[in-house]
Amino acid sequence: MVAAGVLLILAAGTLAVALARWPGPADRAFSLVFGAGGALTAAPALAVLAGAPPSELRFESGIPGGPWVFGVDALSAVFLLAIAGVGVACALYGVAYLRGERGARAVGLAHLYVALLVAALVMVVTARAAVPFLIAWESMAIAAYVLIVFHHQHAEIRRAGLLYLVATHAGTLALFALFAVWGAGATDLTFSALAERAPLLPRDGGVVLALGLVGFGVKAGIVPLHFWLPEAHAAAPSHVSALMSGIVIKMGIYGLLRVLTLLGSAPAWFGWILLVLGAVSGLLGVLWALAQHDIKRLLAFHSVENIGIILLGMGAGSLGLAHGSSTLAVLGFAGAALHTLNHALFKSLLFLSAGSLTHGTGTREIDRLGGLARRMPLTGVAFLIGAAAIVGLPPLNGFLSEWLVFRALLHAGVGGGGERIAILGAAVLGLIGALALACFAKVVGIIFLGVPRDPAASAAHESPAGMVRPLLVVAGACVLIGLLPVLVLPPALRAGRLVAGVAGGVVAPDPAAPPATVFMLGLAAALVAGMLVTRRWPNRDQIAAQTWACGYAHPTPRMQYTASSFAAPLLALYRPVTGVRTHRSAGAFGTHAIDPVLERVLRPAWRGVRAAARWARPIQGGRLSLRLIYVQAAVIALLLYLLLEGRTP
Amino acid sequence: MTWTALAALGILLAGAPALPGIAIKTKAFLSGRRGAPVLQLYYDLVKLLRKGSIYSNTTTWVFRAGPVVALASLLAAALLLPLDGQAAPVHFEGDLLAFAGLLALGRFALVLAGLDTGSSFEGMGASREVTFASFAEPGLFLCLIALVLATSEVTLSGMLGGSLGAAWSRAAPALVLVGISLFVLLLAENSRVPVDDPATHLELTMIHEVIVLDHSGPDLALILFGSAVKLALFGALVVGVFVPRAGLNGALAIAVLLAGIALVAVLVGVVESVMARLRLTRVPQLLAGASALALLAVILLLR
Amino acid sequence: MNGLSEILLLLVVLADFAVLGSARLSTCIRTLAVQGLLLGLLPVTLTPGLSAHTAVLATGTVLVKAILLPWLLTWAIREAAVRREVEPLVGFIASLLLGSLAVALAFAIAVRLPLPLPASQQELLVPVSLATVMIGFIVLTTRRKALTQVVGYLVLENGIYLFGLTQTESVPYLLEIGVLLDVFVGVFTMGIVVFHINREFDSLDSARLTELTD
Amino acid sequence: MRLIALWALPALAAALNFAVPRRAARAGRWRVASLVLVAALHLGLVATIWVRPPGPALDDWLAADALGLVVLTLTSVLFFVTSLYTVEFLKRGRRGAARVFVTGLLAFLAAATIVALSHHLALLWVGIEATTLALAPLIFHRHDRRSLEAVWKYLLISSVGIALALLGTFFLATAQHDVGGRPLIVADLVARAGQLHPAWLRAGFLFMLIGFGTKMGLAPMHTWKPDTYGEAPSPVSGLMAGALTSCAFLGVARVTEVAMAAGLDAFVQPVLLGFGMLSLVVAAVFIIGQTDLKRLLAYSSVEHMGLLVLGLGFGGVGAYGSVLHMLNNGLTKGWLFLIAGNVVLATGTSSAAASRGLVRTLPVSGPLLVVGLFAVTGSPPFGLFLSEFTILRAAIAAGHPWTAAAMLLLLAVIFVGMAALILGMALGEAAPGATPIQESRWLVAGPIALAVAVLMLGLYIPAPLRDVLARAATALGGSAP
Repeated sequence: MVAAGVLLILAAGTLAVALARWPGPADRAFSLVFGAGGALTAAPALAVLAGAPPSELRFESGIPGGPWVFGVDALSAVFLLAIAGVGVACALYGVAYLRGERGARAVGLAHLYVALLVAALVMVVTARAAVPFLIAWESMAIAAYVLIVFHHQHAEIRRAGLLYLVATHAGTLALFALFAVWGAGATDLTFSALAERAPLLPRDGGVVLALGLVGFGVKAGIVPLHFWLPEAHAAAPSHVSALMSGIVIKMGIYGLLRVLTLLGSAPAWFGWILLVLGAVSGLLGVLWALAQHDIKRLLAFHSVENIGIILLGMGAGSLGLAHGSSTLAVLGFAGAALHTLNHALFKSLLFLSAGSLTHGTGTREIDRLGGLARRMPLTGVAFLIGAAAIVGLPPLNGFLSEWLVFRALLHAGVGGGGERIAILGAAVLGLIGALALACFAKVVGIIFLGVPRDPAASAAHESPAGMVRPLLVVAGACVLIGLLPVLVLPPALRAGRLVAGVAGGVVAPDPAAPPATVFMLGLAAALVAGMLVTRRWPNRDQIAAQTWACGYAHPTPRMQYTASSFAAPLLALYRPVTGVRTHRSAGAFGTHAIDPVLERVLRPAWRGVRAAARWARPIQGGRLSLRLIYVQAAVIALLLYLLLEGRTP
Repeated sequence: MTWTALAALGILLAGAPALPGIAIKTKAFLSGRRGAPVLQLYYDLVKLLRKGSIYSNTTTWVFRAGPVVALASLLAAALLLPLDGQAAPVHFEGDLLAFAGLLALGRFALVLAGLDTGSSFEGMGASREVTFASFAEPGLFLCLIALVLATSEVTLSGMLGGSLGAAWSRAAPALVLVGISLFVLLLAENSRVPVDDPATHLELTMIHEVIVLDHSGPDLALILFGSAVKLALFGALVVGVFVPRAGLNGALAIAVLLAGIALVAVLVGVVESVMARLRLTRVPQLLAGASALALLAVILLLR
Repeated sequence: MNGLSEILLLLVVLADFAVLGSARLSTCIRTLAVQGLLLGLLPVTLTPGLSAHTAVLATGTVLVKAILLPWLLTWAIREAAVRREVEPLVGFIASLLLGSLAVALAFAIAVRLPLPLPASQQELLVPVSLATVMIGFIVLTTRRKALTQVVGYLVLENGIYLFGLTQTESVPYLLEIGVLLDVFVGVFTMGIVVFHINREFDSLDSARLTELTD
Repeated sequence: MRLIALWALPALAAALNFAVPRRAARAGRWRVASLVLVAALHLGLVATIWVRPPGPALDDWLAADALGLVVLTLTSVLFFVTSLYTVEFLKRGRRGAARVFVTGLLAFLAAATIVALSHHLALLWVGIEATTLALAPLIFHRHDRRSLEAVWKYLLISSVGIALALLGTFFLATAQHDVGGRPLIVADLVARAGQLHPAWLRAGFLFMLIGFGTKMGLAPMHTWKPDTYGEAPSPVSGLMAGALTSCAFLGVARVTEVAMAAGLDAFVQPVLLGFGMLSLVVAAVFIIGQTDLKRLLAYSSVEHMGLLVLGLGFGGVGAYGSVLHMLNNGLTKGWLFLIAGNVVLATGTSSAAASRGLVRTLPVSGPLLVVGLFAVTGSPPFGLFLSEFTILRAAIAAGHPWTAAAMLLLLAVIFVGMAALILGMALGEAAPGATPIQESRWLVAGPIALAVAVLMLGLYIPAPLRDVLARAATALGGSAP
């Protein structure tokens, strides 16, 4: 079933290239087949989440590492849903988004690579053996790279692509090491075999977990391994950024969850590390986001923030594993899984809307926009929903998953053991939420409200239906998930139980789900009702006038608050941790952000390596006699070795 | 849910608009003036509801939705508080987050409504509002966490209800700290002195007031009522912490609550008359201080 | 065990030093020819009875190492009109010292590596061959002219070949012919290249060949 | 019989080509035709060996064992591909160069075949020396100063190295003295390994390692490699990097086989690991900030040679990894050097600074270059990933975690260097007015075929190859994963 879906998706990509000569049919065929493939992929995932037994598919391949196994269990299912849903949305959006570039660039190829990327993603979450997993993993990375450098005529995009490529390849090498350590001396590298070897691992799996933290951490963009993320997301076409931020980076989370599932246990220190990293990523992510002026870079940093929230959940879960508290473990992992899914939805929603408004205005500079809610109403609504969701406001899906994570942390607190300190994570969650609110108040307010700050914005037009429709669908999904905890929680908990290694297929219903559902529905009803009531308020006469500027006669657009000035007070207060430079001029105030990790650590380090290499260059001087001396040196060295070893045969 | 809970809620909402009046009255009394009547806000509300409203032509539906969402979210939040000292009309595990989330929702709505006008004053106010909120939020969460640790309960109803009494006998100092920092948060969240001055008329110094500068008529009425309710809710929170009322029967519990809230309002008035308003740059320090108190409480409880 | 081959081996070492010490290319080449001749004689003296194998080997060796190669090198000198000086990077005295150092090292190693042969065989053979190899290396690395480097390579080759003589009965001579052939072709190509080098750079100074570098 | 035909055929063809004078009328076309024909026949013969393995010939001097068969097949495939490439390549080249070129190639094929088949170590040496000499004139193809310098360095350094290998061979013969068994026949050496004279065996191993290591291009004897690969015509560089290095590795493998059989693991492995890591380091140092595509590939070849000996050094599944890696690396290097050749044909130089946006201007070669980057850096799903991964597993299993860590670190650094250079050439906006070139089929067919093969080896290894690899691994004292 899933296999068929993957094949259809690949077929869609091939069609897009094959029919390149006839754009119309090509687009229709691509959308149709791709959609069908997505549906086929999602169906079994839903079945498994509804309680169907996990399926498995295995066949022998002649290559080292044992048989290839693929399968769908609750954990894969959650990610499969995200991949299928967001993947289809982004692919269809991409059709409309790239239509304008036909002729200039190989649009068909772009669609093909989107298909490849999604197929690889499906393989990643269904693979049940090391080798196919690694193959799928790197295929995903490479496909993503090709898409990121789609506009490779721009130097900065090439740089961003290279940075991403290097980062992800380094991560892959760490994964090589992970599986090499885990499968050391074994012939069979299937996950089931690895799970059996788990007890034999050194430092009860510590090495493997550390390697996983590096390898998967790079992909997930955990601070300080996030450095590639904003660059790449800003460089890619918007529907690709949506895929990257929505799903691709989640594969890092999936990997860690899968490793924990296979290990079946985790040392306490790992849980604490996850919590600390989660807190750091969450806070720095949102603070750095506040400092951005490029809407896509800003959203990218929010991905770092949300990865932090997910890590908080995983940290709580791991602590549950370490201290043998299954409630804690289930809640934590379930929260992580659900937030992954939710973030996939609302973050892709935000990126797609950002793409739509870039498409409509031709700029990504927040400070040049404004008043788009009037000119691009649908995009505005979609973006607003996404913003409310990512901030974690009820009654949207973001709240639901943060609520699970929150509950996990509270449980850690009421638990008797050493894990109680974890409850402080809840406060961090609160702070992150407040900062995110500040950030998105800025984004929504400056971009969509007020009046245009720039001709580009005043000339804006709503995007074609092909782009808007996917937006509204995803937005609808965000609302529905938020409103119906009673439907959403059981599957999430099922995934959580799988990772937590809690035996027994039957999931105990979550007592909190029904009242929460009632409450959310009630709240939604109240909001809607309130609006309707105030619309037709008795005997109210409404006067349209100019904004009250406290006596000032003619307020001009330039008098409006800008993103820079909006975020300035916060950034000033958090200056020590945010790498922000402020520059004032007579008539303008601006800030620009630099990434401390990249600018202050990595680039200098790399410069050092290059300097060292340049210093060693003369070794390869042109002199022949010099080179012969090397040979002679080798001979003499070996002779000495011979004499020394020779003594003791 | 119990009827007493609903009754308590009803009474609270009805009485909320009196609280600002009480505060102002206290202030006037302490400065030896007669001051406006306690029920002034009721009159204002009625008057505003009758008026029409002016909308800036830069605004969109977001501007109109603001007040409604703000009020609705506050009412919903009110449903989560165990006003009768027993249990809230709605309660579920981790509903503390829902409480905080609803407050945030209201704030988000108002801030966006303010930004919708495109006025630099509203922009300024919005910026300050979210900035200070980001300092108040950890304080609130730490207070709730402290309560969770003190009572080992994970619902508002639980931790402000039955097991609070036992907690007082076990961890009084921590709870006192929590109460104090909640009171500071109350001042901040409701834009009272020393954080903000509701009586000021200089837009540049305003925080909350300046956001709603462009609202008029029924919209303004909703906002004013909303802020009164917010004050009442925080009052109920403070009282809930200081006075465990699980033992008392419904009517008495409610009476105690109302008295307590009134007392809080008086305290607010006192503070306003003895303190001056802080410089804006000092506000974060105050809020951080409140958070620090709560953190101290948490540490006491974790130890 | 016969004194004759003893003497021949000593002469080989002397030839090495002569190459190290001689200031003129032509002298080097002549010494090389002599060394080749000695190598040709050694199999005869080493193996008791004169077998067809040794005969062929001896003739082949003399033909290639004592006649063909020296002739080739002199041809190169004449064609390329090379200046006759050796132009070492390291002074003659120094290189002689290095050479004696090499000999010492060679003997040291040879002590550790006793030949698993009947005592009738030479115990001088191993040290001499190793010494020749090392001295070949020294010439290779301390001389500037491309042609002298070829000479050095040949000395090194001779050393190895000398060691090969211990294996006369184990390694079938067909192979030794192959070896000789390879060496010859190798040096032949080198000669051609040397010729080209001189035409291109109008000098044999291989130290000028430093264009290709990182 | 086939074993003899395999090398006699190209040898005769070479002689014939050399006999026909340079200026003979329309000779060029016939030469190329003969080249392709011989290559095809050779490939066919090799195929028959897979189907029905022949017995040893010439009293066990020649035999097609697992290890040799892999090298032979690799050589034959690469040679066939290269011969196809040569068809177009010579048309573009200097007039009248065909005689030397074709003769050299055929002679190389003969010699390489002898190396792959010979089970007599001295014969193996002769073969390798012959390959060295056969290719020398081809490096001089361009007849300019740079190529001259390259060929001089190549000749001298590899001749010295190979001479040391001869010395090592003699040592080995000495070690075999009064042990009995036919001298220097691999089978007998292995059979009686236990009784070999240990000191001489050790010495023999070390010197053969140095000698054949020089031909492989292990640091610090690698110095001829960048110059030679950089200056030689690309197809020749491809043959050297793919086939010649593999032949040299076969030499190392043979003597390692003997040493392992004699139970010298503890003595052998540190040396192999040392050379391996040193090669990785040197490769990394010179790949960072490299400015020339072909020199980059040369250093990448140094890197992979290092991985080969590392695999041998780790033992266990490492041996399997090495043999597989030799195969993958050979195919990939052939692929990349032919692409580099196309770049040079199109832009006139292999310097990175000179070309931008190749993916647009060379619609086939450009993308193949980028894909090749991922293949050669061992990214899944290409064959080199599997072999490198296997070697890594061997490192961990053999208890060398820190060596493994260093290896991975260096691989990462190397990846950065290679990606920076190759992507810099492939992406970006091509020079103004540059239009996509219609590439000749002859020039792209080979690389495409090799790419497909490398990809296939990463996903699926056919059963016969699988078991040949397993046998080769066991011969080298290792095991199949």
